Amino acid sequence: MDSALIPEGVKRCSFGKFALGIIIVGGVLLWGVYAMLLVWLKGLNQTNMNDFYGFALWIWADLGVIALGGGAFFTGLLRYVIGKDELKNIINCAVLIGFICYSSALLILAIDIGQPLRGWFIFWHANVHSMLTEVAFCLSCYFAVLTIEYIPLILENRQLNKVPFFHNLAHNMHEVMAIFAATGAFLSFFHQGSLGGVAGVLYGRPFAVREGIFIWPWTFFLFTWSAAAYGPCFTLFVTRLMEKITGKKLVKQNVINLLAKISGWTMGTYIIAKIIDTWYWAAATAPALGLNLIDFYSNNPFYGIWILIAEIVVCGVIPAAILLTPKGRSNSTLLFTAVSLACIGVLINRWVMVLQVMAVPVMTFENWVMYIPSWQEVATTILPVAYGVILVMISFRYLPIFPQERELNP
Amino acid sequence: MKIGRRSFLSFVVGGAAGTAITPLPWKLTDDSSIWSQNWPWTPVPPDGEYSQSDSVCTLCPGGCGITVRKVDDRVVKIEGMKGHPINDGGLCLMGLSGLQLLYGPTRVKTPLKRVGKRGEGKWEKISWDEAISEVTKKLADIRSNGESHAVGSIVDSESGTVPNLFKRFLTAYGSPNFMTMPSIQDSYGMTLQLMHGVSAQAGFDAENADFILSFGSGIIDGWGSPVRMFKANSAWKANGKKVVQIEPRLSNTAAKSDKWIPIKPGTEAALALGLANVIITNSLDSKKISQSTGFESFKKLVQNEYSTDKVSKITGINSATIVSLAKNFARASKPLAICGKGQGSIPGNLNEFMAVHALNALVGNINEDGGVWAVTETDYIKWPELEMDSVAESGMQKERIDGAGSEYPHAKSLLNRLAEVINSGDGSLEVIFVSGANPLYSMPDSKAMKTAFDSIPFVVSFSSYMDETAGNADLILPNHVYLERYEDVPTLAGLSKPIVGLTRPVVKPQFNTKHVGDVVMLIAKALGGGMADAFPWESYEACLKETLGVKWDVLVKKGFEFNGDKCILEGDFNFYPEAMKSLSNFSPVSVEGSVISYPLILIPYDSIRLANGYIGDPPFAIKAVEDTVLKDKNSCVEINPKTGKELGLTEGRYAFLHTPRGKAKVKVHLYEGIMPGIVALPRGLGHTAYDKYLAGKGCNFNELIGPTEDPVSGLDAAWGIRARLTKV
Amino acid sequence: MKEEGKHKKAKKYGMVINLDECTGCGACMVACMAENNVPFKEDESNKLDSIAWMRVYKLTNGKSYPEADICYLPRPCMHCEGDHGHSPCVSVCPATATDYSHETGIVSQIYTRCFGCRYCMGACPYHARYFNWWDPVWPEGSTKYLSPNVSPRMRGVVEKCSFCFHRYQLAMDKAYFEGRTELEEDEYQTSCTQACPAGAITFGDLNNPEHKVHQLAKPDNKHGGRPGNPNVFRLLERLGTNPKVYYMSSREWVRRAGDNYLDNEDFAKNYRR
Amino acid sequence: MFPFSFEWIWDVGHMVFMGGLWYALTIIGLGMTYCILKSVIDTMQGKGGHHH
Repeated sequence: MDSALIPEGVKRCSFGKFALGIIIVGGVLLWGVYAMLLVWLKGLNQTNMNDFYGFALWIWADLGVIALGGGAFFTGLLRYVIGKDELKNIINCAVLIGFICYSSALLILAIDIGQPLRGWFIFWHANVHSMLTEVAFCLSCYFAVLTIEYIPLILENRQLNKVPFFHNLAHNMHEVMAIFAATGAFLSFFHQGSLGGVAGVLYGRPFAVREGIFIWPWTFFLFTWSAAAYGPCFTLFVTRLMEKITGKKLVKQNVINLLAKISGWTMGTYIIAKIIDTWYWAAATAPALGLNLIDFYSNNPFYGIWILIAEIVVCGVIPAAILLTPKGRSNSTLLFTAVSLACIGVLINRWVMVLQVMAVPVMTFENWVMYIPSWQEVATTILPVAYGVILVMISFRYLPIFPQERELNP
Repeated sequence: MKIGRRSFLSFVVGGAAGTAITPLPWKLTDDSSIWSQNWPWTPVPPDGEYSQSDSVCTLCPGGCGITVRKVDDRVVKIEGMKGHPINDGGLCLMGLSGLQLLYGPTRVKTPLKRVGKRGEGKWEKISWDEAISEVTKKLADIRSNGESHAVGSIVDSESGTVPNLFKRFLTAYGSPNFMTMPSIQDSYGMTLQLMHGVSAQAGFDAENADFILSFGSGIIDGWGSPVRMFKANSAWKANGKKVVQIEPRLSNTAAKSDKWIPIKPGTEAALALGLANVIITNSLDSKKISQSTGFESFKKLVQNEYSTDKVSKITGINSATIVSLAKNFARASKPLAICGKGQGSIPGNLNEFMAVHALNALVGNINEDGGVWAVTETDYIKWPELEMDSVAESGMQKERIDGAGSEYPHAKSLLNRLAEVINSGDGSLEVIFVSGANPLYSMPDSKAMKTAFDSIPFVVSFSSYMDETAGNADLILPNHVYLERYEDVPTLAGLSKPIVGLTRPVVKPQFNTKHVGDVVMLIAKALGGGMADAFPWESYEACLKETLGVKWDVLVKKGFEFNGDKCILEGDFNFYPEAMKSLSNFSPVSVEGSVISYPLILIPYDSIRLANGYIGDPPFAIKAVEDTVLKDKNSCVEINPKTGKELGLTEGRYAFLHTPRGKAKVKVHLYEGIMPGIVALPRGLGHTAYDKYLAGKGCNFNELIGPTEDPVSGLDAAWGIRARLTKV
Repeated sequence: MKEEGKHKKAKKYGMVINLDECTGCGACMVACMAENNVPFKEDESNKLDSIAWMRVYKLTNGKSYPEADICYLPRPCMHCEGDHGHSPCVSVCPATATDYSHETGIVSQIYTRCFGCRYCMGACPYHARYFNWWDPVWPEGSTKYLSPNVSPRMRGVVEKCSFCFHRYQLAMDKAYFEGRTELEEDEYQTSCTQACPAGAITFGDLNNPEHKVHQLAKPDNKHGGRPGNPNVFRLLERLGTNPKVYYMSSREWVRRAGDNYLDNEDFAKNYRR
Repeated sequence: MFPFSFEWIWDVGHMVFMGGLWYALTIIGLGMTYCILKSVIDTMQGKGGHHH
């Protein structure tokens, strides 16, 4: 029925099956949209957030998807600026994921603020000293770049490409893509970093505060570096997942190996830096403020110190070790385990650096408070996932996301 | 024209792009933010002309001066009056939230007549004329049947023109049943009556004392005139004066004192006498008092029956502490002992009051700086002699329903006995007037009080608010609130110098309400005859002006009259009046319930953040209540962690609190500041009336306890009740 | 007159709260709510979303009966100056909706500019900032007592103690009208200070040696206003937020509760520095 | 964001931050303008027909 739109030479499931999938995921999406509208119309009282737990589930999801979407900027940087040419076979996928992640992130930000209609004040009345201003600017600009990177992909749809102007536009945009990618990498560097800076500059919060250089706390660099390390893992994770779902090999193993190797190295260096940072913070920064490391984790009714171990060892050191060994990379089960652990690891990191910052008590006479998200929060957090799945489904069906697909599946 | 897919797409894309470069989207974005800054459902208080005026707060007996800030005809803030002798600018949180009572949703806006069942909340709005004729008809019928003594009234206190109008009304009508809400004033008054033979209230020169020994009085929890006590407490801190607090729970007062001595509750009198023993034995007593009547008998009593070891056993306080406390107290240059637990809403054990007063006398601080003085009852009410007709004469011959003056000869009013008398069929009333009081909430065993009220055929409430008593009335004749009316406010609450304030209309009446004084006079006039003659004034305001005489001008100008002289506590002091004889064999006031079924003891505690009298907490005040006192819809009980461990109750757990009088669901708060084996519950919660900000929150302590008659005074002496806590 | 204003000496309004005198009565909380049109909900027992610009905390010494002790600690906004000239909250607000006035030392909050990102709340270790989770609703008739001096906040914005800044403005207006550029100490006092029945709160210009706050706290302005009085402390002094609210207590455990200390730290030594 | 909003100050912070921002925006803007213009020209020159 829609065969005219499907890229030449590839096989896709029947339209009925596709439509059914869209309807199912679309149902979840609508549920999320309903919750989102509730939040917009009735306010943030629809959530279970409070003055002691003011950053919660979806803002974690926000930072999470930005970190996971980091694959786009880093792969783009490697492909267009550094010149790792093989990566052209996976860059489209990275861009698509990046586009989904960043559009979701912006949407979540628009839901998370108490006065969405005034959200643009962050640009208009910008306070240049605030890390959040930096985040907002770089995030929106980088989203523009991602859109620019995604547009040619859309224009390469079989039917659209027939329009001469679209064809030319796609072509011309490809020509100057390196400039956009470089700008994107620059912007992404800053917003990933400033997201880390958001926590690191809070000198009233000993759990978050870090020393640093100039105006940037160490978390600034750790966030950028972790996005670079873990983002590609998510690209690999999604690619792998799509391969499993479609039952097709979509990207050649050497491309996967290359990205996994690069990711392994960045992750390895990152986790060393993270360990040093944690150690210095625990041994010097916190004690100077009268606190021991364990003070931040005791009193928590749920997970205590285990969250730190899970983040650094289980989901940091282990995946890095797997990705750094050729054997680990080439064993598909091990590789999948590694990229999955890595994704969980970066999500834990973002959880810790956003939610706990506010929840860990600072005054001696206060306690940790527990927080359980409301269904509206859960639905609104699932909303971008559903949206992402739909966009991936449509893009995969109608756009040439994987250039090697035809060759690998003759 | 055929619109193809492509042209449609071009139209949409082009249209969007075209719109984007027009100012429209930007204008809309800007407009929407401006709209969000001016949401019509977020109020914008109108500006206007600013003014202020002085008045007096009547929300508690404290008598603080207030200054209200106004914008046009709206009062926007109540503040403490600077330079006022009681509070000098400071004000408690109830006083500060007064506007929520004035403008709040709990006001009764017009006379209401019950149409549904009692307490069902179905009312008919009626006019004042109808309301007054309704009451008049009833009263005329009863009077003509010779049942005039079956009409009673409950008012907040016995001083001031309004209570006296009620009293005069009942007297002229022919009923002795003028009842007042109980408090420690009753016990202090009786103590002075018995030990000095004078009719006065005790006044304390607290500010000048240098060693304050408090037998559980909530000095900073609302005892006496609260703000005045707060100020005295601060002065003690600043000048290094000592405060010793004796009570089983680390109250705010105990925490702020220099020494907190936990005591087995109910044994305070024994401690006072034990201290007296140490003082006398060590010859630390003031020699000027040893000539007083009864001193030798008193000496014998304390030496024989209140030896340190024995008192230590009774009170649970170790001997060394007792001895050093006695010595420090006696050696202080201006020692002062006070009693009356918490805020003083329960009159308490008369022996304890007398023992504490004897302790004061022993250290020679009566009529001395920093000591005990008298505050005489209001002396400006000099109304023409009442001419009683025969009905009134015969009605006034009848015994009071509560037994005051007969069974208990020293008592003036024993509201605590009313419920039992009525419920046991020993007496009955036809009509009850309730003004400035909420007995259905604030009397111990409030359920029994409700049962008693249920059997009174005609209940008339003068309340300004829809409180529990008003909600169960047949007729509500709403009074103006204090910010809308004139009224004299004589303040007796433990002040060493008498002061009269004037509350005045700072704002015109907001609703169709009438001054209770006017209503009483209108009813009397409608009854005619001698009743009408007893009230020769045109209106309440005229009555007040005439009553106050020259004071009126001073009061109108300054807001209060205060001459700054203390009153001598006259009369010969008697150390050992007849009434004290029962102390020769000490037995603490018993608590209701058996040890086996109720292994714990429940005591109430008072918090300044919780009103437990006539008014309920306004929204601001209830908002200020901690979450360890009220959480969600539940009161929290305080128990020692040890007790918690024994019962398997942890912090925040729900539990059932059982007493012989009732049961309530509570939340457990483990508190190291409470004696093991004791459960403490805050007073002032568990309202069923008022607005949604107060109703249905927590449990009412008064539903869990019953009154215990003091054998001498007949007043309520219950300080606690046996209890049991079980897991939910 | 504006010209004259320029030569005024910078003020640093601050507070000293005497915890020995504070009775925990809550009058400051209510005085603040009444002055500043603070809204209230049906249930305010959940203190996690209960707006109280001034909140009274109850501290315990952690000991068992009968050695237990409690102390109340009223907590307004600390109006931090910050070590590096940045209040923790002011520097993070992305929309410049909160500002530090170098003229008065007061941290302001512009409700109509705040868009509710709550970053400032995360930055404030004192929990002095509150979010309007709900639309403020006053019961029928109750809007009559709202003060025109302070605009009620709409849902979705952050609010906090302003040291009753409108009172400063009114006092300054009056002073200008009378041809003065300086205020007397008693001309500008916060609502809580005025109401405190115990007289435990003192408010004034920390830079002015004539003012009682200066005499009580003895702030060392070379070291971020660190108190010179050994019985005076500030909350979380070690973070370097340089609050302008000082606390006074004769009890060591209370002073120690004001900040975090390692178990093996010599409190007395560390505290005096 | 613009020098005419009242919180704007001509300090290092604003120059660096806003300088970076406007620089990035300029590159993106110019890049896209170039692409679109070039594509329009290309299209008018008949490039990119259905059978290239």
